[in-house]
Order: sequence, then C-alpha cells, then structure tokens
Amino acid sequence: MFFDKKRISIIVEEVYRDEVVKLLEESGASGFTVYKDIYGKGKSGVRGKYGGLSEISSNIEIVSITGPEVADRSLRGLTTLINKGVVLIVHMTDVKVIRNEYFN
Amino acid sequence: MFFDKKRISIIVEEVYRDEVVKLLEESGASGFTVYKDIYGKGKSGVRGKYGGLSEISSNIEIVSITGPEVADRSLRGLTTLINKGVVLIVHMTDVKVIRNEYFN
Amino acid sequence: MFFDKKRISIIVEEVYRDEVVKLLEESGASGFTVYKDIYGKGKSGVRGKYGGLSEISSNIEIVSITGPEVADRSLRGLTTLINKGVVLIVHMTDVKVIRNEYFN
Amino acid sequence: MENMIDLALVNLTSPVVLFFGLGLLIVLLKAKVEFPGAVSDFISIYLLTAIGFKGGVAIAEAGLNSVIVTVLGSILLGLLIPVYSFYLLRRLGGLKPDDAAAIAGHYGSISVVTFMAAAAFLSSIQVEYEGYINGLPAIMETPAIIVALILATLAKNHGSSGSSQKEISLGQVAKQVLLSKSVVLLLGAMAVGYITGPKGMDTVKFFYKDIFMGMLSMFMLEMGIIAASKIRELKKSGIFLMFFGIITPVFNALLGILTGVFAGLSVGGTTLLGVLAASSSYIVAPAAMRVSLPKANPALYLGASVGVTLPFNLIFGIPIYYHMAIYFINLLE
Amino acid sequence: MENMIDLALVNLTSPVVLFFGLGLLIVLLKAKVEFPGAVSDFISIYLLTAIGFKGGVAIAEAGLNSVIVTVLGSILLGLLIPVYSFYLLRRLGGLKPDDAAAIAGHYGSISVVTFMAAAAFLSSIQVEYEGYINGLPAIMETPAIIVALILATLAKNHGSSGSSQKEISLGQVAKQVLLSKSVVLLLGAMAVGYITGPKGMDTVKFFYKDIFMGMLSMFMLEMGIIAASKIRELKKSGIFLMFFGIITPVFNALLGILTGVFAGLSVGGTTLLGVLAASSSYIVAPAAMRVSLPKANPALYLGASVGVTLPFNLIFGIPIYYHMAIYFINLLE
Amino acid sequence: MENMIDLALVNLTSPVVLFFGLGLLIVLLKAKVEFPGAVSDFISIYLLTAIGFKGGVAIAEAGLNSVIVTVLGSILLGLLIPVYSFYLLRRLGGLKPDDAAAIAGHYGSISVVTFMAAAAFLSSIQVEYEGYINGLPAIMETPAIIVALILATLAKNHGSSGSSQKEISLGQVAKQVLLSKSVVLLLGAMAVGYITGPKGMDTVKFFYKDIFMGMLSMFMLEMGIIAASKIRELKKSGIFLMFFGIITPVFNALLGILTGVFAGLSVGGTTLLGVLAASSSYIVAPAAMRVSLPKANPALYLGASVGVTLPFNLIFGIPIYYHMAIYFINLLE
Ligand SMILES: Nc1ncnc2c1ncn2[C@@H]1O[C@H](COP(=O)(O)O)[C@@H](O)[C@H]1O
Ligand SMILES: Nc1ncnc2c1ncn2[C@@H]1O[C@H](COP(=O)(O)O)[C@@H](O)[C@H]1O
Ligand SMILES: Nc1ncnc2c1ncn2[C@@H]1O[C@H](COP(=O)(O)O)[C@@H](O)[C@H]1O
Ligand code: NA
Ligand code: NA
Ligand code: NA
Repeated sequence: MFFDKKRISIIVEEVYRDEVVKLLEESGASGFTVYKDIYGKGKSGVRGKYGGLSEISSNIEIVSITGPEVADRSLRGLTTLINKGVVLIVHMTDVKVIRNEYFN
Repeated sequence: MFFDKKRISIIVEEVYRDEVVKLLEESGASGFTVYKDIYGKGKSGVRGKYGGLSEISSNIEIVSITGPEVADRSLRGLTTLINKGVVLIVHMTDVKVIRNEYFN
Repeated sequence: MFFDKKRISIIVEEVYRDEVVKLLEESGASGFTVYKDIYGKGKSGVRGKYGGLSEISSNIEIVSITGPEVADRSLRGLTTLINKGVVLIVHMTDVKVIRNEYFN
Repeated sequence: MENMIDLALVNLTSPVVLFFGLGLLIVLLKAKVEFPGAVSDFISIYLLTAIGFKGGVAIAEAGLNSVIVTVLGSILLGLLIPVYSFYLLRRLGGLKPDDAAAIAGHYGSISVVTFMAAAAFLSSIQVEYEGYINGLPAIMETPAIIVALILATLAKNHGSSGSSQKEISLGQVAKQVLLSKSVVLLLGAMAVGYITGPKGMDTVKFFYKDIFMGMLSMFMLEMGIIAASKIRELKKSGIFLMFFGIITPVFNALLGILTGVFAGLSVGGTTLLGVLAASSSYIVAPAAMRVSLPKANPALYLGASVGVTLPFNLIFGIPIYYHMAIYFINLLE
Repeated sequence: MENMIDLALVNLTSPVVLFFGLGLLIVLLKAKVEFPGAVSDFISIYLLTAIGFKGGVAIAEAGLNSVIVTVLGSILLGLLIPVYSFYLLRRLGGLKPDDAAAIAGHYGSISVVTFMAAAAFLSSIQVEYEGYINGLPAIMETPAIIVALILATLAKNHGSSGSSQKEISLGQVAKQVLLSKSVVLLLGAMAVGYITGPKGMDTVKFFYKDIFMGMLSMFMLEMGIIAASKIRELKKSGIFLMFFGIITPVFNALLGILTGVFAGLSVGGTTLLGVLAASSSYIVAPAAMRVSLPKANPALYLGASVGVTLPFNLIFGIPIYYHMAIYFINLLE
Repeated sequence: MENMIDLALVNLTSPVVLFFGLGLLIVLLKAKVEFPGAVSDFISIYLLTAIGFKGGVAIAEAGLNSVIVTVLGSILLGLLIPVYSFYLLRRLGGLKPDDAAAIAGHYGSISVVTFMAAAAFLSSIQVEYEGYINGLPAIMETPAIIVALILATLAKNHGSSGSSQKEISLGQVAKQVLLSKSVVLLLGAMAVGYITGPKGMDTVKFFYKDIFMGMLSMFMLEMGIIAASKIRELKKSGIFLMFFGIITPVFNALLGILTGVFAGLSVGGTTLLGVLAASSSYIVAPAAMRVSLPKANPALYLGASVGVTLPFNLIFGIPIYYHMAIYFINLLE
C-alpha cells in the first residue's frame, strides 16, 4: 500500500527561490511546495524577522517529495549551488506515499 | 523515553480544509496543525501564488501526528477522497514523541 | 555523503517563542527556523484561527536540526517546560544532511 | 447621447481600467509583482464592506418599498441565466454536466469588481444612479449557484446511475454559499448601513466613500494579474469557451437592461443592472463549485469567467452596456 | 439631560457597535469570515498609533501641567482595581491564586477599543472632551498588570512553599509589559505627537484623524468575532465570572468617574475615564499573563474580559457611564 | 534664506522623521514591535504606486518635452556614481571586487523613502517643486545596478581567471532588475498616471494624495526598525564604511544639485535631485546584488546603505541639501 520516497527540504533566502526551483525541476522533480514568510537563526544571524525588505531578508522553505534518483540529482545540484556561495540549509527525510506514480 | 508515532501530511486546496479535518477527526486523530498560505507546483500547474482568490487557489498543509491505527484509518479515508476527485498530496513519516498518551 | 541528524519540531503558542528559542540555544543548537501563523486543534481546542489577538492565540512551530546530544539536551529541557505548565507539542524525526559540521 | 468612441476612451483611460491593464502587462512581462494573500484579503474585505454599507445606507434613504421590484427582477435574472447557459454549454459546447453546471453558475452569479468599475465609469461621466443598486450584488451573488448545482444533480441522475460520487446535499451547499465570506460581508455591511443610515455614514464617510476609488484601483492591479494568469490556462482548453465568455455577457446584459427598464430604473441604474447580469463570479462561485463539483475542471470555469469575461466587461463591456441602456430607455419613451 | 433610551439607541445604531454585533452574529451563524492575522495586525497598529499620536498632540496643546492630576488619578485606579478584584475573585469566586491574579490584572488594565468606541459615541452626540485624555490608555495599560503579578507571588509564597515553579522576576515582567507592542506604539506615538504638535498633525491629519472611525468600524467586526468565540469557552467555566464581568466594570466605572470629577474633567472627559476604568485588557494583559502565569487558565481571563466585559461595555456600558458622569458632575455643582 | 538650525528642527520634528526615530529607539530598547511582512508589503506597494502615479500625472501636465533634460541628467548620475564609488571602495577601502561593486550599485541607485521624506520636508516649509520630479525615482533606480555589475565582471576577468563562478549574464540581470516589484510599480503607476492625467487623479486623489503622508509616517517606523538592526551588523565590519556612508551621499548630493541647477530646476526640484543622488537603495539593489553577486557580503552593503546612509540623509542630509541647492542656485544668478 505504501511506497518509499525522499522528502527534500531546502531553507534559503527568498531571492534564490527561482534558482532552486529550476534546479529541482531540471533534476526531474514532479512538484514542490513553498513555505513563505518563515524566519530563523543560523550561522549568519537572525533572518527574516522584519518585513519591508522581505524580498531580501526573508527565508522560505522549498520541499519536494521525489524518488531516490531525482533526490540524488537534486542534492548534487544543491551542493554545487552551496559551493557558488548561496547559503542553503538542506535536509532529507524518508517518507511513505500512497500513489507511487505521482512522485518521480 | 520516546514513543513511535506517524506524522501524516496532506497538501490540499484551502476549500477542502473542512472535509479533510472532518476525516481526520472521524478517524480518531487527537489534533492537527494547519500551515496556511503555502504554494507550489504539481501536475495541475502553479497554485496559490496570487492572493485575492486565495480561498480557491491557495494550498494548505494539514499535519497530524497519530498512532498507527488512526494513521491507517486516516489514509484509507484520504484514498476515498482522492477517488472522489479531490487532489491530495499525502505523505507519512515516522516520528518520535515524548508524551505517548497525547497522540491517539 | 550523508550524515544522520535529528529534526526537532515544537508547536507552541507564540508568547512562549523566546523561552523555547533560549532553551534550544542553551542546549547547543546551531540554528532554528520558525513557522509563523499556523493554527490547529488539540486538547485545548481550536487555536490561532483569528488574528488580532495573534500574539496570544496563534501557534508557531519551531524546528531545529541538531546532532543527537543537542537533541537529547533540548528534549530534556522541553520536558521541564511542559511540567511548568507550558503546553508544547514536540516530535522528533531522523533526517539526513549534507554538511555535517553545520548542525551541532 | 454621447459619442461611443469618447465613452470607450473615458473608460479605457480611467485609473481603474488602466491599473487592470497594468496587471495584465505584469504577467505578460513575467515581472515579479506578487500581492501577499493578506494584502488582497484586506482590500477585498474593505471593498465588500464598503459597497454593502453604501448600499444599505442608500436603501434606508430610499425606503424598502421602492426597492422591491428591482430586487425581485435581479433574483429572477440569477435564476434564469444559469438554466439557458447550462443547456448552451451542454449542446453547443459539448461540455460534461459538471463543467457545464459550474460555468453556468459563474455567469448567473456576479462580479463585484466589475460592478464597482461600472459605477466608477458612471460617476466619471456624471451619470447618477439609484444608490440602493449598491445592495444588489449581495442579493444576486447566490441564487444562480444553487440553481447550477440543481442542474448538475438532475443531469447526473438522468445519465449514468451507478455514480460513485456522493449525492450533493443542496441545503448544505446553499448554507455554505450564503455563509461564505463575500456574501456575509456584503449582506452584513448592508444591514449595518441600513440600520445606521445616513447619520452613521457621516462618521465613516472618509473611509468607506472617499478612499474607495483608490483602494479599488489598487485591487484592479491584482485582478489584472489574476485574469492574465487564468486566460493562459484557458488557452489550452479550446476556442468555444472564449466565444462563450464574450457573447454570453452581452446577451445577459441585454436581459439585465430590459429588467432595469421594466423596473423603471434610471439610465445609470439600468446600466448597472446590465453590468451585474453580464458579469460573472470570481470568488464565491469558484469556491462553491470546487467543493460541490470537484470533478469539474477549474481551468474551464476560471478561464472563462476570470480570464475572458472579466477583462472583456471591464475594457469593452461597460460603455457598450451603457449605450444599450440609453437605447432601450429611449425606445420606451 | 438627554433621554437614556435615546442615548442607548444612538450607541446601538452606530457603525462601530453594529459592526461589532455583526462579528458576534458571524460566529453564531458559523460563517466563514476570517481576518488574516496580518490584516488585524495592520488595523491594530494603525489604531494604536493614531490614538497615541492624537493624545500626544493634544497634550502638547494643553500643556503638561494641566494633565498631571488626571494622569496621577488614572495610575491610582490601575493600582487599586486589581487589589480588590483579586480578593473578590479569591473569596467570592473561590478561584486559584494564579487565575484570580490574571483576571484582576485584566480589569485593572484597559481596553483601547472600548475607549475608542466611547470617544466615537461622545462625538456622535456632540459632547466635547479634553483631547489629552487620548493619552491615558497608554498610561493605564501597564500598572495593573505589575500589581496583579505581585499579588500572585505573595499569594503563592504565603501558601505552599515547595513550589516547583521558578520565581517570577517582577522586573523582567515589568520590562516585558512596558516593551510590548501595544504599549510601545501608544507611548511612542504619543511622544511623536507631543514633539511634532499641531503643526505635524496637519500633515498627517487625513490619515490619523479622518479615516480613523472607518478603520475602527472594520476592526470592531473582528473584535466581535473574537468576543463571540471567547464567550463560548467561558460558558464551560461557570456563572460566577459572567456576573463578575458585568458588575465589576460598573463599579470600576464609578471609581473612574469619581476620579474624573475630582480632577475637574468635563462630562466627556469624566465619561472616558469611567470607561477606561470599566474596560478590561484584551491584548497586553493576556500576553503578559500567559507568559508569567502559565498555570492560569486562559479560558477564564479571556472569557471574562473579552467574552463578557468587552461586549457589555460596548453595547450597554458606554451610555450608562455617560449618564453616571452627568449625574455626579451635577451632584457636585 | 531660512536659518539652518530652524530648518534642521523643522525636519527633525516632522512626524516622518520622528516615527523613524521611534523605530530606531524600538530596536535599542529591544521592544517587541514587529511588522508582519504583509503589512509592510501593503504600505510599500501603496507608497510606490502613489509616488509613481503622482509623477505620471505631473509629467502629463508638464508635457514630455520639458522633462527630457532632467531625465537625461539623472540617468547620467546613475551611470557615474557607481564608477567612482567602486574605485574608492577598492582603493581606499581595500574591499573585494564583489563587495565594492555591490555597494557602488546601492549608492548609484536611489531610496524612495528618502525622496518622500524630502518632499514632505519641502512641503512643510512651503517650497514648491516641479511635480514631474516624482517620476525620477522610477528612472534612477536601475541604471546604477547594471553599471555596478559590469564593473564586477570586468574586475573579476581582469583578476584571477580560473573562477569557478558562472559568468553573470548582464542581460538577464538587467531584465530581472527592470522587472522587479519596485521598478514595475513605479514605472507602471507612472504610465497609468501619465495616461489618465489630472482627470483620473481627481477620482483617486483622497487615496493617493491625502493619506499619503500618514502612510509614509507609519512606514518610517518600520524603516527605523530595519535601519537600526542593519547598523548593528555593520559595527562588526569596521569604520571605513561608516565614513563612506556619510561622505559619499554629501558628495553625490553635490553632483545631483549641480545637475539640477544645470537643468534649470527650481530650488525644490534641485534639492530633490540632490536627495536622489545622495540616497542609496534599500530594496531593488540589495535583491539584485544578492542574486547576481552571492559572494558579496550583505552585512556590508545593507549596513552602509540602510544602516548609515538612510538615517544620515533623513536626519541631517535633507536640510543640508536644501541649503546647498539654495547656495548654488544663488551663485548662478
Ligand atoms: N540547525 C538548524 N535547524 C533549523 N533551521 C536552521 C538551522 N540552521 C539554520 N537554519 C535556517 O536556515 C537559515 C539560514 O541559516 P544560516 O545561513 O546558517 O544563517 C536560518 O535563518 C534558519 O532559518
Ligand atoms: N512532488 C511534490 N513534492 C512536494 N509538493 C508537491 C509535490 N507535488 C505536488 N505538490 C504540492 O501539491 C500541490 C498540488 O499538486 P498537484 O495536484 O499535482 O498540482 C502543489 O501545488 C504542491 O504544493
Ligand atoms: N496530534 C496532533 N498533530 C498535529 N498537531 C497537533 C496535534 N495535537 C496538537 N497539535 C497542535 O498543537 C497545538 C496545541 O495543542 P493542544 O495544547 O493539545 O491544544 C494545536 O493547536 C495544534 O496546532
Ligand atoms: Na451575471
Ligand atoms: Na480597567
Ligand atoms: Na543615489
């Protein structure tokens, strides 16, 4: 009844959204979901608490549920992006889904 | 110290919120959390990026942490809902909680 | 290529944010992310659906990805907080990350 | 009678229509202007409250009696339009029952934004209208949706019987539609306006009247963005609905205008009743259809209603309907 | 002296109270009107800033000297009310120390919305008041909360000693309350108004004065929704707090009115001081109590303050307090 | 000529600057005032639309011809300023190419908020200016950013060749900047204003003109909060940028003022062109630099632009530039 998939989460500044989305799509992900208007603290200090400059200062989380190959390709792409200087907080979780064919 | 539970996530259009919540409660879930104002892309294209029509076009995620039986009942109910034509993106994760009795 | 970490999620009323964040930081977490403006239902009824009083009535979720020791310390601190009367919905998930050193 | 081209120009160069055009352009250029959901919620809550409130105050001034004929006429329009729209969509368009019913319900219901733009147009050419017309949007929003859902049920019972889909409970849907945000705000603010009357209006006039046009113009920017993104989706689904989305409103306007003439409304009032009939829903109907007819394709009803009819009415329809109103009122004299 | 019934009607048919009633109705009907958090944040930031600003400008016009007696009197009220409320709630209500202290703090603090509605009522019956009264909400918001927390600490030290709960640091709480959003905006805007004076007011008058009543009326819609949802929760917790939520404000109003008479305020000013004393907090106190007294039950303090006293004051209290003010001022003459 | 100290005081005691100061204070006191993102999005969408719209209407009134010289002059400023800023930052500051280019782009671009505050200052001392100047922010926002990115590319090609970083496509960046929210709203609303003209303005005047100063004052509160939090981050990064953030705007103002004198602008217009040149970007440039130059340190460019230059211009710069404008215009006569 269940199928094993990977859930990739990427926390990143909103300005990089399009870049990350493009990467996911090129890696073959069939979809993604974006959580707006989150904020947090990490190595580069507090981020995203104030509006106004929201385009530059706020975080988003991009989540994609994919099969293992797409996950692999995505993570390799994300590593390249990190090396380019874009700060990404990435983690991956094992999840189960009902419809196998829905998630590449 | 830890107890094993299931975390069910359902991404769905906001208009179907009450239907999904009813289903979860009837399946015996002791609680749920709703993430508003998210957006994403899937088989039916971009969804939820623009406001205004938010009631019809925006996605929400409904998350419930439950025991295995409730999870099972919920997922069976969600499958019925999918067959009725409501598009649901469902996934399940194994999680650990501190207070066993808090989550049916 | 991957490193095992823990992802701790804490759902709590917004007024307690600073207390929980302090606890996480004192436990050694290197960062956290806050999801605002969520709402839900649990043992204490519906919460956070209406604005206005948002400071008192709305839920937030605080997520931190940490190593096992920090996770342990955090969860022990959170248990103390629960005993003090603060209602916390806590769960933990096993996740994988690319950069080991980024998450204490 | 004013020159048709001049009037079209007055309409096209109004801030309201220009901001709508800017919204369309923004999508064409793929620019990154996104209204946060809460911002458009705020403006739309404001607009609905303001229009309902103004309508209620005007009804209090006019008295309930002088309003009845117009109200009955406009409800009749809401009951009639979805019926023939449904059969047109089924026969000529060959659409499935669910899709046909969903679209029919949209065109029987109304678009508050189109109504506001028409009122702005009239005031910019100094044409007066019966103030209580501001109360009609609240009344015309729902009946058509109920009718459309009845049609869908009938069609399905008529056809295949072994449907796995649960029966739609009409009572439940009616309640859901009547208690939806738009309808509650429109009707509720109308009641508030009716009770508080002109004296209450005095205290909040700056907010609900003076800045109204500006708020509307900002909202039109977003409506333009939404319309442009919906028309895209429709393109995939064929040419029939494009035609339907242009011809139906003109015909519905005709019915609305005849109703207005019959009810003895002024030129302004008749125009607005025509606009209401011509306009199609973009909030209440979509939400209701999505829940009640989940198998109906949203790209079709949103594409036609928001992608085609909304811009058509705003850009071309309003001055046309005004001319039609003048024509038929003169005919009768 | 105006007729009591007429005045009650003026109050009941004002847009501000009617929109509040609409909010109550919306919850009763289970309609789906939800204000996004950001929308009510916007309106409440606006209202707090506007009222503080107006108060500051008025104080600049009146001069600091003529304000002092009133300010001292109103602080005294904030210190006194929680003390006897606490004992009442403990003795008569049999509430636990934490619950009693939390509720007492709410009633000693004030409700800005109730104050604004009262000011609107006065202006609708053309009763003037000292402009600097607009500065009082900022001043009366906090003292009572501190007093209530001191009472809670004393009660707990007096009782069981082996408490596992960490001691509440009063200094920390005082700081937290003083630096909370409402207080900072009220006091800060008041300072801005005081420094910029009437000349500065001229440049922003349209925004902070003219559209104020309209913004307030929209906010009342949401306050009604919140009040109705809180009264529900209270229902489970017994009848005593219902009574408390109605009798206490009347008595507190009396104290406020006597203070106003004593300070030589006009009828309008005296009424408003009465309203401030009668009103109970719905933002600052709940947030402070939740953090400082986590074991106090929010259903109790929110139910009484927001569910009972807020609607009571808005719907019945305001005209009553106005009459009381007239009565006591006449008595003195 | 007015007294310098008086003018500085007029500026310092205006609601706009006082609310900015309140925002700074809020961060200093660690108070908990947070504007939800949607609220500041709403206010900033409003402000951008309003200023663009006003500018467009004014250009329609003045005629395109009388505008050309000023427009060309202001574009020239945008092309020039980043070039010498870049070399200054490289040579004197010893900054890395990416950091230098990012900062240079900020100072060549403009700050709409500073511009609005200056316009408010002028109107409070009753100094007129050419209305079409309201159109300049839209025009001056982008050129400098493109120039800065060209400089960064040149510097990197010149230096180490084995760069792992992908080449920046200038066309893509130019498109991205031109299609960013601020620029589209400013330019779009300007086009709307130009087409609809004074007649259209009449219908929306209450919204876009009357309440403008109040909305701006509320926004300044948030700008103060942001500025204070940015200046903190800069503190870690040394003293050079602090100086740069104060001296550069004064020098740039000089260039802007000379351009204004040259173009034959009034004292008011010349002051505003000086302010535009002096001001540095806080939305468009940061977003563009973050994407195009990810290795540039945001703490540096935001710290200098938002943390230092923005408050300096608002608090001290504006009256100074006004005096400079008077001085140079008198010199010429
Ligand atoms: N350990 C962590 N757990 C959860 N979220 C994190 C963590 N570290 C960083 N983040 C998120 O990622 C954003 C950027 O992190 P950083 O680049 O380290 O400042 C932060 O603002 C947080 O939202
Ligand atoms: N593979 C995926 N991973 C994460 N979210 C998804 C995925 N596919 C779809 N979604 C979400 O589910 C919504 C509906 O998907 P769909 O019905 O396929 O258009 C999208 O708007 C996304 O928010
Ligand atoms: N089983 C659950 N699954 C997911 N979220 C929950 C669950 N139970 C409670 N919550 C969340 O935690 C909040 C507080 O729960 P409670 O204290 O039980 O009312 C609720 O408003 C929900 O957002
Ligand atoms: Na219609
Ligand atoms: Na009180
Ligand atoms: Na500049």
